[in-house]
Amino acid sequence: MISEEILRLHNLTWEEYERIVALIGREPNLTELGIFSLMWSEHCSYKSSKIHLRNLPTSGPRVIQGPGENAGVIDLGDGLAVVFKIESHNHPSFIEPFQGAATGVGGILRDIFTMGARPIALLDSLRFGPLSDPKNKAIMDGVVSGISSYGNSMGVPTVGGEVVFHACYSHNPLVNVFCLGLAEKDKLFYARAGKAGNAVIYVGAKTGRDGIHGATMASAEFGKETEHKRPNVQVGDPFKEKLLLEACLEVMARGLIVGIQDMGAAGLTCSTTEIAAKSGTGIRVNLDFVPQREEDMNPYEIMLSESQERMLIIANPEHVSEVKEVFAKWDLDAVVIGEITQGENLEVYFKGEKVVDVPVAAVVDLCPVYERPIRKPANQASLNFLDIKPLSFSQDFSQTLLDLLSHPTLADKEWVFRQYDHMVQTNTVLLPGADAAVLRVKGTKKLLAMTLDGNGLYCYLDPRTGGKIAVAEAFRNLACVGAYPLGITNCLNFGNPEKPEIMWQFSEVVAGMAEACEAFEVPVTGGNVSFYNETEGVPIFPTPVIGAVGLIDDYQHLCRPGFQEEGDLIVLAGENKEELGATFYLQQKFGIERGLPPAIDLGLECRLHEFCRQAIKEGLVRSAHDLSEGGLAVGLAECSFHSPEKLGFEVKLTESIRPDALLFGETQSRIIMTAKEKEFNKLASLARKFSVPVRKIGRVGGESFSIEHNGTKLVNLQVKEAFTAWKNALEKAMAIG
Amino acid sequence: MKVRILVRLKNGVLDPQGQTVRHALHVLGYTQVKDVRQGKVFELELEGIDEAAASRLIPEIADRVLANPIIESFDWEFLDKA
Amino acid sequence: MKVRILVRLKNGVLDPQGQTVRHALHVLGYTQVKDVRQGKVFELELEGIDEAAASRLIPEIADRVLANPIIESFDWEFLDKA
Amino acid sequence: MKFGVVIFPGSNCDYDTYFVLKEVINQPTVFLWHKEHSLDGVDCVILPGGFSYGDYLRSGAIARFAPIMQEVIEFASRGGLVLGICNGFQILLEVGLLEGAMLRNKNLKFICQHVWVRVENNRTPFTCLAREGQILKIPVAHFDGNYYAPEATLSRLKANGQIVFRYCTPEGVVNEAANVNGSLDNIAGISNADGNVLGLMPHPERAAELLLGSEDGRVIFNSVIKYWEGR
Ligand SMILES: Nc1ncnc2c1ncn2[C@@H]1O[C@H](COP(=O)(O)OP(=O)(O)O)[C@@H](O)[C@H]1O
Ligand SMILES: [Mg+2]
Repeated sequence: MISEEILRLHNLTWEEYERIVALIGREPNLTELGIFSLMWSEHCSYKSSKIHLRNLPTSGPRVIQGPGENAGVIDLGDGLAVVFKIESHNHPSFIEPFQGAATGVGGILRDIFTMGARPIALLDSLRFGPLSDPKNKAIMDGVVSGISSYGNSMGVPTVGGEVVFHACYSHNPLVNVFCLGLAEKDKLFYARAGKAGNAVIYVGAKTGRDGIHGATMASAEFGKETEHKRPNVQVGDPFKEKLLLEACLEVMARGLIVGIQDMGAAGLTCSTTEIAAKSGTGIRVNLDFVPQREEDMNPYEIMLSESQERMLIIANPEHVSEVKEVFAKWDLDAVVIGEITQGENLEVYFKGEKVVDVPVAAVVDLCPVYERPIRKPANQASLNFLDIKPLSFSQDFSQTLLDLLSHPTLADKEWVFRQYDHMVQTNTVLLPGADAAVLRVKGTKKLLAMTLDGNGLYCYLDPRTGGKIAVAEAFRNLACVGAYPLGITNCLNFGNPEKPEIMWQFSEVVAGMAEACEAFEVPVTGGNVSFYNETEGVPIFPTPVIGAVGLIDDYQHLCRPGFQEEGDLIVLAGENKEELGATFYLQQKFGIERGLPPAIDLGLECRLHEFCRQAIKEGLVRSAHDLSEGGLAVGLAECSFHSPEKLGFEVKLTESIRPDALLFGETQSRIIMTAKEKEFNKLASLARKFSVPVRKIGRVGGESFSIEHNGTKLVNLQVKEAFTAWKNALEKAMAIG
Repeated sequence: MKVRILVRLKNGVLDPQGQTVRHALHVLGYTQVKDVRQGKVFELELEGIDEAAASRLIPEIADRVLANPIIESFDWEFLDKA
Repeated sequence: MKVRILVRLKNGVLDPQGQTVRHALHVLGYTQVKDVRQGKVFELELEGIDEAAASRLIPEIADRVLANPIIESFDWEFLDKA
Repeated sequence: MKFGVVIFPGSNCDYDTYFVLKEVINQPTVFLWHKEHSLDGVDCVILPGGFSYGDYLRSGAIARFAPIMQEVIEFASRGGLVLGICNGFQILLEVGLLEGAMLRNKNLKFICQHVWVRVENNRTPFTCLAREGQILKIPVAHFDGNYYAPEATLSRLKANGQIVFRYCTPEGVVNEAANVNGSLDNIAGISNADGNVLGLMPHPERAAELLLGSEDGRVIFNSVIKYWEGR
């Protein structure tokens, strides 16, 4: 009865089907097949990525929960823990930008509060095609308003993120949302069933035919037909989720529940089977009790629905009435739909009939794991070949700098974050725009720092180095505000894993990330993999996005990126080298996306961060800002834009390298600091202790940017002009007409 | 010439607005209200165009700009053809 | 029984949404659209109530809940009286 | 004096406001639940910011019907102090304790940023510690803050000194450039005729600690305390 066609529609291979038959000892019915297809989809099972992800370091003294639960958990001290995770909602955001992004926010929030944590911060990493195309503009507009609508309504501030533009994301935007929550260390909750006889309680929104096949959709490559054949799109209800959040935290605080699991991409299927599998129990549910929004829903639809704003709670039967009272207080449904059993199966009843009876372990844990073939792309060597000698470097550098600063990727992102409530909960100490978002932890002296970082072009040209740099850059951002990293989460956005070239990129990126994490001794506590980011066979750049969380023990040791005072010394920590491959400058000025990304020395990078934090702690530096895309010239300009009084600078350089490489090269391991003249000697001797090169390169002040190279003036630009260009670029690009 | 375009969520698509209004009406005692769907209305004033052309134009505008065809459908009518 | 209620900004109250839609339409070349006003539509399903009672109920609901009389006015009609 | 912060479903600045009153200003403060009929003996009721009922119908349109609002109306009519912040302001407008209405921001986007407002009347219980013309740096975060009132209402508000805050530049100039959301006459906050009910769009509770960038919002809470103590 199960045909090839049905298998194809469920994205299952014949081999996978045979495995299902072997595991359950018979042919599955359609509902059972649907259940397997969801749980064995790439999205839920990580079947292609698992063997690579195992290489990431996941343990450390502060780790309370590594990968494997809804979110990772790190010990913060003072009896507190931070719970954080990142998720992608790329495909849904392409199909319906507003709802796709909004429900992405809803999903990651549920992952956090399912663990017993109150979400205190959201960050979003966004990638779109060029805004010259109205379609991309509409996608961006929808995505940003969707995030704004959901996050603002929930009262969770969106405090940071990144927005990057490149043609490869034109029909495949990347929408990765990160959330961090705060919990009491001894009051964390997990997907646990407890003992047989415990009640299975459905809470939250009613079930409709939303996104049936959504999880399967997220794992299928995009083709032209997606433009027309749109699957059932889910609509988010942030108001309901806000009630759900409060009600869930209340039943947890009152100790009324045993376990809890959100109904995310795979709805009832995922929540029921995972809770049982993690506790080694069985579970029985009766679909007749599931609150339904639409008429005549069949078991297949009810089990596979992706309706949002729902949770599954396990409670001792004695507590059921109290749980119901709490939910009623918040005007929400809470319905007992089944119980935990002594067996090992998921049993589903519908209108008196048993419609599903499969071992939960088969569904959750016995999905095949693939070691997919890996091949380095044939053109990789030619991609990496770059001769910069023929490229002219006689140009108007002031104009080039102005052009870079007004490119949407480097321009001010205020158009985006002004739409996000970034101050609600009154914890935001460093507002969006800085190297990392910084939040205070009420009742302690601590500050938390968070950042999202990724660079697709680096990973495209050298995935291993790109993976290392993504981690290093995230930590550099933390170091610049004075924070040391606690852990990372990551979102790996790649093309079709069935292509050996994509799997090569994937394995290299993960290896690079692993190497960097080991060098810094920082654990990976979770993440998410998004494959099949291709349109008509053309993949996006391999784009890992790192979500790094850091800590500043005392709020007095916070540092800001902007210049503070006229006359302060500008100090460069690190060295300028002639590295132009993979730079934003080459891409923008010459249309070149070749060569190798800058080299990275992880040892130096670690020492640089240690030095930077120590210098901040000792009060030797007044501002710090890391150098990344756009290099030294762009970095200096940003220090000026972030200074309260928009102070200019005068910088003199003496390196014997090409002037354009000096200004716009993206050599790693560099931080721009400012210091009082009288502190420089102390700063320099501290740097020596860490074997980090430091050097005075100029002074803060004046109303212009001035950069001189061995007596030649390279840049001479009015701060006002540069600031206006940088400030208005995105707004202009997004204006209608 | 005036036209009115009604844009509504497609059947089956969750309507949090309508549901919230319905809940509020029930709490206020208006329990006769079984269901509420909320949508948008646009009233357009057209000029320099005849009825036939308008009949082609309006669906195009509605589909491209006023409605989100993925989750919404629309209806339209002339209010006056002057 | 089904009723439809249209809620619109009063004349004289600035309608930024309508203005933005109009601008967007002009940019797309739909210059025949001289003016746009945007409002809300509510479709209510009623039960256990007769026509006369509904005719009293609906204006009450619209005035009390659905529209803000300072800035909005409303119209309503039966869609079917079954 | 005792403050009460009302929690509506969808309120999300309830705890922030409570925190500032209780932990920063050190005043006895309680939460009030929207389904209750008691104000628990508080001396000042605060309707906090957020998205009551998702703001799905109109901002504040459904919260105005909450049982507790009957008590708030009664309390206000007896001269009780009522402060509505952001969504709280919108609720006060919807329920008729304040005059006018809110339209969508002129740019049709949610706006979150620091703004400057000028104290136009310091003879209210909420501004008695401020100088007239004092400039306060306080953040806004709203979608519907574009204040509107019919002409007759506006003239009355002006004549009675009910316009308490106006959006201005950092230097204190009230002009179109400073008018973030398109409000009529740059209005950021108004009071009722008796001055015991105030609504404002900016969030003073977000500007009560230097660590967060401004302490200017405290003058509003401190004024209330001063007024109440000198009653
Ligand atoms: N790139 C990654 N690195 C480390 N762990 C990962 C990565 N991707 C996914 N994981 C982990 O695998 C587990 C399953 O992920 P996922 O299916 O996204 O969770 P959920 O069911 O909550 O959506 C999670 O604990 C997640 O943290
Ligand atoms: Mg989850």
